[in-house]
Amino acid sequence: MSLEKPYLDVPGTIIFDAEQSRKGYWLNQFCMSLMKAQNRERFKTDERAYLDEWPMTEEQKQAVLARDLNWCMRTGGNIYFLAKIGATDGKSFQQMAGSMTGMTETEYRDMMIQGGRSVEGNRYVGEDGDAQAHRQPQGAAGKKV
Amino acid sequence: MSLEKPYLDVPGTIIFDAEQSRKGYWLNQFCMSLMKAQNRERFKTDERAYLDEWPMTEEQKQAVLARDLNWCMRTGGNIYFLAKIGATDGKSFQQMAGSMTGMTETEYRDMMIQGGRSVEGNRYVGEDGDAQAHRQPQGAAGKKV
Amino acid sequence: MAKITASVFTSHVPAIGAAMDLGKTQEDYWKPVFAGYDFSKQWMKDNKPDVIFLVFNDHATAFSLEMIPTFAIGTAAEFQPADEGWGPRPVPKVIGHPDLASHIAQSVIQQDFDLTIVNKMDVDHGLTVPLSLMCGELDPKTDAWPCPVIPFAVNVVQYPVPSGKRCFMLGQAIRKAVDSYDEDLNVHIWGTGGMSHQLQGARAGLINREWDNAWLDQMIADPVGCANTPHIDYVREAGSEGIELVMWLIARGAMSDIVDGKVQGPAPTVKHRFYHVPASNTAVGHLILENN
Amino acid sequence: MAKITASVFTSHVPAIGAAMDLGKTQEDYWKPVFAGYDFSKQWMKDNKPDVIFLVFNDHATAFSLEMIPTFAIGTAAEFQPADEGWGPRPVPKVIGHPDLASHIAQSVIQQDFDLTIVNKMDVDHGLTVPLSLMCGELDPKTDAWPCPVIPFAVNVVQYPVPSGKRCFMLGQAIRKAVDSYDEDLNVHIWGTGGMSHQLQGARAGLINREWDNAWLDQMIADPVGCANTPHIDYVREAGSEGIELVMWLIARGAMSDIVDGKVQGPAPTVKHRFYHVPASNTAVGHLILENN
Ligand SMILES: [Fe+3]
Ligand SMILES: [Fe+3]
Repeated sequence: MSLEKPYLDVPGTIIFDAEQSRKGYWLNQFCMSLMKAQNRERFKTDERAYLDEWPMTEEQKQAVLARDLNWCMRTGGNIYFLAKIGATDGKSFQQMAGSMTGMTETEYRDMMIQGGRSVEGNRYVGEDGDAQAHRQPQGAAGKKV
Repeated sequence: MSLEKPYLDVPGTIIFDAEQSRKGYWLNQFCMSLMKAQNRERFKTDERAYLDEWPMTEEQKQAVLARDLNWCMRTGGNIYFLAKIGATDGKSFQQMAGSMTGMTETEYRDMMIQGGRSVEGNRYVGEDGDAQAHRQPQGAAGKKV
Repeated sequence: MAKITASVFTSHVPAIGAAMDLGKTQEDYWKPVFAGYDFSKQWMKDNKPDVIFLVFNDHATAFSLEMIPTFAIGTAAEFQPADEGWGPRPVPKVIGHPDLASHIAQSVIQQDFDLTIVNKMDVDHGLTVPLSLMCGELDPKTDAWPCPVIPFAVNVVQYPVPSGKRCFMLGQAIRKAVDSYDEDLNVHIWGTGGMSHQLQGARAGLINREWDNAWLDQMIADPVGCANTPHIDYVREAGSEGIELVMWLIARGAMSDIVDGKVQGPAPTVKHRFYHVPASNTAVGHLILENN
Repeated sequence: MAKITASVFTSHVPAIGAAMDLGKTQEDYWKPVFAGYDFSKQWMKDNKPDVIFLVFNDHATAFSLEMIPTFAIGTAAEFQPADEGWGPRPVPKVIGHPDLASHIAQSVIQQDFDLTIVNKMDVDHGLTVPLSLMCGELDPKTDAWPCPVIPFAVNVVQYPVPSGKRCFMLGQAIRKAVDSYDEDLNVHIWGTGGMSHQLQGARAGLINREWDNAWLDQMIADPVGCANTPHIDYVREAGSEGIELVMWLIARGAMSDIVDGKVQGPAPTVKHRFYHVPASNTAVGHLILENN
């Protein structure tokens, strides 16, 4: 792979480039299918059976079943596609975004009301901001450890 | 309409621009549907009924039923789309192109073997080439008059 | 002759649409967001355009991974609000302007922008939320948007997305195209998306108030410099989805002070400016500029 | 490093494909057409590329009027021969090169060409006929094309189509992109379509032997001048479908003698040149150029 990728040093961030797009092709196309009400119904009735209609990897299917959006993204998912899963579950974008941080819904919502996550320490991998790998998961989930 | 159209003074020629495209939208989309074998079958079984499934104008439908490609083009058809009708009828591009001149198949084929239609007199509307309006139809069809 | 008289810039957060559709606009959380658009709704009435050229991005709605156009112009007669998974928003359908849209497409392609022409496209929150914010709640059946809309979709989902500079140049080409249309039309151009937000990963929820406002200052006063902001700056400073801001540069580039890629005419008047955090995951920015 | 070493130019008349598929190549009508490619088939074996970047136009096959991309690059792993109404051509499926294609897409978009990225596309005679002409008859099941192919589709169906100059500039951007790919690959770039032909109306069957050959002369020796040929000249002199020739300028612009839009390097060697009238409605032109 010889795409230039100047964006690999941003913590907690996967840029959806051609490589990710190729990896996640069928996962994302499956998500697109959930834009039809009847497909949402079929998916909800038997998630596994519906997923098995798509040439996704087993890992992608597991990530969807687990509703683990970070895992979905590592396997090539893009948030705008994955949002169709959240919509099917009746979740908002805020709930979906928050779910990727390990924070509870309330914690994440409160963070946003207080002005959102600070960019300080979160610009480059290796700084000490709250989005850095060594500080995951965040919020109550992190404190429990 | 305020598209610039420097191509209106070419005889016997309709340039497929945005205006034609809009006019011919459903005619051309109907043609696209003939790229599926099962649609070709359905069309052949009952042409009128199949055409009536499309929001085409009555004139467009008549032009298709008549297999009058010049008429189809005047109503917004484009030759690459219309070719799907010819394909459904088992016609070649040469038969389709020839049919628009009024020449018989043999006349048109012979013209091509002899080097094709000359550009002389056929560059601008108002010259005296064989593609000019006052010299239609061509070949035997024209001589019969 | 048609003329671009003003540009409107606004975030297009889906939750804003949901708040309007679910009657939550008077809740404490949402009140300050909508208050920022009170001026704008009146301004829209006082300055009703004949056509809105609306720059937005499709969020994996009309365009799947099968086909990803960098720039797509909608030339259809109408566009339906899309079902993004929650069901279609209860808003009026969008009436297009096929004639002006085709004219712009022709002119802009001849100015070496390699557009994709789209005749079938459902429009998602990227397009309908700005309309709702500027026009208020409308009944999907009995009301209509105030004027025809030409949807112009920019790829900001799959990298590489077009550069800010390319977007800025495109704006100038669009103005040239509008200027050469022979019907008298008052055209507004809207840039939507942004401001800082990130919808993914451990960094979700990033907001950068200082950067956003500095960027706004620069976009108004030094648009050429602003257009040179590299992609990576948006990602690093404004979050992975902050890249949507490149779309604002199309509308900015279409203003009359920009000639041959430089600021050469009188600066536009800032009629309104608004900034608020948060709406859902996002910082809301909003601006109205009028040509002088 | 990858390198473009040669360019191939050829008409892509559908009847040529039909003649091959129906075993008519030895008929008197077709013999002289295929004889013009005898050299080329041997040359392909002696100079087997690792990848072919194949510029063609879709003829209302993969792209309907719903979406019309000016430039579309195929980044998929494979592409099926399309059913254009006569059933799919009995030729092998086309294997893509997703990695190089994505690299070129990224590089070329960053050079301000507004590509559409396509991951699902059946390929019509515009792409398969040139392959058949250069590689000979192949069994659709047991044979394969000699190497991966990156399909690059240009809109020449609905006006406005991109200018010759834009196509020529794009060729240069593609070469730059290929040059920056870090795997050692021998890449050929093919320009297809043309030469003079008109498939419509009272003027159907137009052929302009003199103009075609003068255009070929100029494309070889004075490509910059050739690229400036206005659209209307193609229509008037070479028939309404002669406009397909702008695609040859993409391949020509990708040759190494062109630097910064001008001829600055050593001219390519003309390895083969062929011209014949008719194939069905069309004048057949064919050229092989090797970089020096
Ligand atoms: Fe957005
Ligand atoms: Fe062709």
